[in-house]
Amino acid sequence: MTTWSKTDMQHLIAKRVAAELEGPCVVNLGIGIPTLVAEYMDAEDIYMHTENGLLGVTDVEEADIDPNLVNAGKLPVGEAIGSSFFNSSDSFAMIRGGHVDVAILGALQVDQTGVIANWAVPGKNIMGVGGAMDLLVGAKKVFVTMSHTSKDGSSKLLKECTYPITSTRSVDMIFTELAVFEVVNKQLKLVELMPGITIEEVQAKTEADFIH
Amino acid sequence: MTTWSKTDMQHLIAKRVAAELEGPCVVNLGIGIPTLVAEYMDAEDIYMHTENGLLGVTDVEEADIDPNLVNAGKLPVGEAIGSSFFNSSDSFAMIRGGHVDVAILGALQVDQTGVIANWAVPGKNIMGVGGAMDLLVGAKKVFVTMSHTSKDGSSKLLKECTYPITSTRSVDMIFTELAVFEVVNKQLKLVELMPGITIEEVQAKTEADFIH
Amino acid sequence: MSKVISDIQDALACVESGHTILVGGFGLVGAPLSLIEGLTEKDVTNLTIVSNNLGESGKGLGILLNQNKIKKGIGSYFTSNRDVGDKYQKGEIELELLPQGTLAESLRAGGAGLGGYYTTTGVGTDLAKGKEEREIDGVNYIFEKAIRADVALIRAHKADTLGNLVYYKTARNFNPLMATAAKKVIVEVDEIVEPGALNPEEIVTPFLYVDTIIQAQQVLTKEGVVNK
Amino acid sequence: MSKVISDIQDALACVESGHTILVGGFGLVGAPLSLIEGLTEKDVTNLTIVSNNLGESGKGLGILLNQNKIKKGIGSYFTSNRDVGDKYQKGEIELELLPQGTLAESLRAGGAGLGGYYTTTGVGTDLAKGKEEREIDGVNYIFEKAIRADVALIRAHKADTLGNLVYYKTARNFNPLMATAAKKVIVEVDEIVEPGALNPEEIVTPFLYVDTIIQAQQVLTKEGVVNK
Repeated sequence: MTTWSKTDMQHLIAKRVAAELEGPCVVNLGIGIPTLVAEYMDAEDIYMHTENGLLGVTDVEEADIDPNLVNAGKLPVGEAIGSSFFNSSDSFAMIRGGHVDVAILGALQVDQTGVIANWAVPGKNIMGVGGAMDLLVGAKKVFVTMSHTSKDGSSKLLKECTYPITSTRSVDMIFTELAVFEVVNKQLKLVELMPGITIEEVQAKTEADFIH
Repeated sequence: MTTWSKTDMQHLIAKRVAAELEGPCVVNLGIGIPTLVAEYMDAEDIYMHTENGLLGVTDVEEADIDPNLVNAGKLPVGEAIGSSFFNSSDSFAMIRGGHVDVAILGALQVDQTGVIANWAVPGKNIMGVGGAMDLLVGAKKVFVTMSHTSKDGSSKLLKECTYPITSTRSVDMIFTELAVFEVVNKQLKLVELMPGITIEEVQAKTEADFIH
Repeated sequence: MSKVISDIQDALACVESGHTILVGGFGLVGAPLSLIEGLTEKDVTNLTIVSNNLGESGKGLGILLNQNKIKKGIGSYFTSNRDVGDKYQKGEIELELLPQGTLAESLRAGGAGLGGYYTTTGVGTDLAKGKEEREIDGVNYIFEKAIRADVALIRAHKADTLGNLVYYKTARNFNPLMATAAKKVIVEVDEIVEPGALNPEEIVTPFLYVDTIIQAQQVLTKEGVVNK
Repeated sequence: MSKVISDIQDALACVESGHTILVGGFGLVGAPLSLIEGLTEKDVTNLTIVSNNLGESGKGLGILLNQNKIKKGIGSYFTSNRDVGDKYQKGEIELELLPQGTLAESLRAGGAGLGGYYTTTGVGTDLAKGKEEREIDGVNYIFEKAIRADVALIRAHKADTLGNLVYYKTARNFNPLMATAAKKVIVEVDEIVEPGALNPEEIVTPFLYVDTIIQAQQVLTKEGVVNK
């Protein structure tokens, strides 16, 4: 059974998701693993959208950091050539109107129909949702990145989500450190094992039904 | 009984309406007599809005005419200092959201509660409405300018409109070549006779009930 | 990745009979004159045209009208073209008249993924007939549906080759809204520039809304429409 | 007619206890830091604050929160300030959580005079509880109401003395929307210029939305918030 450091695992997943992106496209990156995906994108015609008001996000050098130029995670970013700024309703009009090609999001749980929970935990106050629900209903494709299991080893791919769902819409693909799944007709389909992983290991760590 | 040329009458009304405007304010001018009002505005802080996308409309010299810079009547205009351009939904958001102080409109009929008809004639195809309904619901104040009677001499201030109404909202003031009315509690109140006009002449030419 | 196409018929290849097409402009100001001419030369029929006006008699969309290519018009001011009334009288065209603010807002709603919205405009008038009325916080509103279309034909002032757009004075009007509300967006522009030439703070239509760019071949001048 | 006021408390004179106040910014980026500080020094209570966040613990709106001046918060991401959860737990504050796109759209709807609109965002989730659901053309939507307020406190980059505004990079966010949705709009800016200095094509907030302008006294820098 393979073990990774948390960072290695996150980069492994991010790199695999990046390989799935084909330009020309517009991608919105969530907080966490999704943010790392930017490091592995090489196509010139993949543009990043951040919902706080910028299309055309790039890295920024330490020396060029501008405190008024940040992404949705409030981290400093730079502007790509051809970028544009806009207000929050115009930004979410892009998202909700179906004009963003791919949203890459983290998740707490995914059920076996591809529905995800990623904004609230039962028993805790429901304090923040941000743009998660908007991205789920609006992006043409939604890719989920997450560790396959919780800290206690339990599966995050479940028969049913026990946390509040973010949308009734099924995501399109799920990327973990063990495998890549597509959601086909509201069913999880294992389409790829990550390097060194066996189908048995995935089966052992997955509560959700899936086909392969 | 006084008679005017049509042009004189229009200018008389326009001049009187202009006197009613106090800066600072934003005014939207309809087609016809309202357009003439601009000629009589002298306050520096009266700004004109045209619903096709410009706040800060001025006259334009023949030599400076730009075919892509027009008002809602498709007539060439100029830009005031401090003007701004915007799209049609932002323009109507200003109007419908209550951000325009005064709309000055023409009317075909006004009823005795101050409700107007100015966009359609029964028996003819209903072909155009433009921004009339938007201005009526949205402007903080609506001033109506019109000749007091039709070509056949019949009153345009009626007990009830026979043409389709533009809005259920009562206008605030009505300016004709005979008199100025305010609408107070859904009732017409004659507040001023135009020069040389008698109350008897107004009464003779007005079907609507009014107080004075 | 340049979106610039030189041939107008190539740009219009996505337009099919039966399509709903958004056409920008307030009269001729800001209208995509070259694309409209291209449409008059294309063999399509049964179109629904969403535009503030249907051109003028024998001009712009008026030509398309006279070619009997328009099944239905959705707009706010058809009065500018007397032929529209004649055709309507003969039952040769369906018309849906909307207040200008409602036309604009419905296009914006379509582009923003909304189903519809409540407006006070039109309440109690003939244009509210058949529309749901609802009181919200003591105010009466009517329900208006979002408008979405197959294709948008718009005009802008400058485009970079990615498709970012800026507009010119009152030629902006419905164009930026229509850019958001159609599956395919074709824009004609006065000038095509390289990415980076437009200030990111000034771009009105970000490139993700634009599919195809052509250089305008017809321009509105003081003397009327002229070929460039 | 200049709208510029030099004293912050004079600018805030229109704010009263019980008011609903829109406060711009995404975290501290684009937040009206000087006006918020002014509000913490003003004797008002029972406020409803509409803002993406309620500041951070002990910073910005977080100070107002700790002063128990906030009766209710409406926003999308209160998680950025742990004190909000503590107060909520104790029943000391009401909260209304909205998806970020819904918060933005409701503000725009408020400014545009709409009653509300239908969105797909939130359908079938806990945030749709108690909201009307409706199918339109085969798609399920929920109804969201417009948001309007007594006062808006916003931040822009430059204002001319008439009140035309331009913004700076991602500090734009909710500010232009909030400028449209309140009876009184107070803006703090980095720079005040004469009318005519801003390009009419680039103005984001036309002056009719703005009541009062102050020169910002607090600025967000790499090193945090500093007094100017």
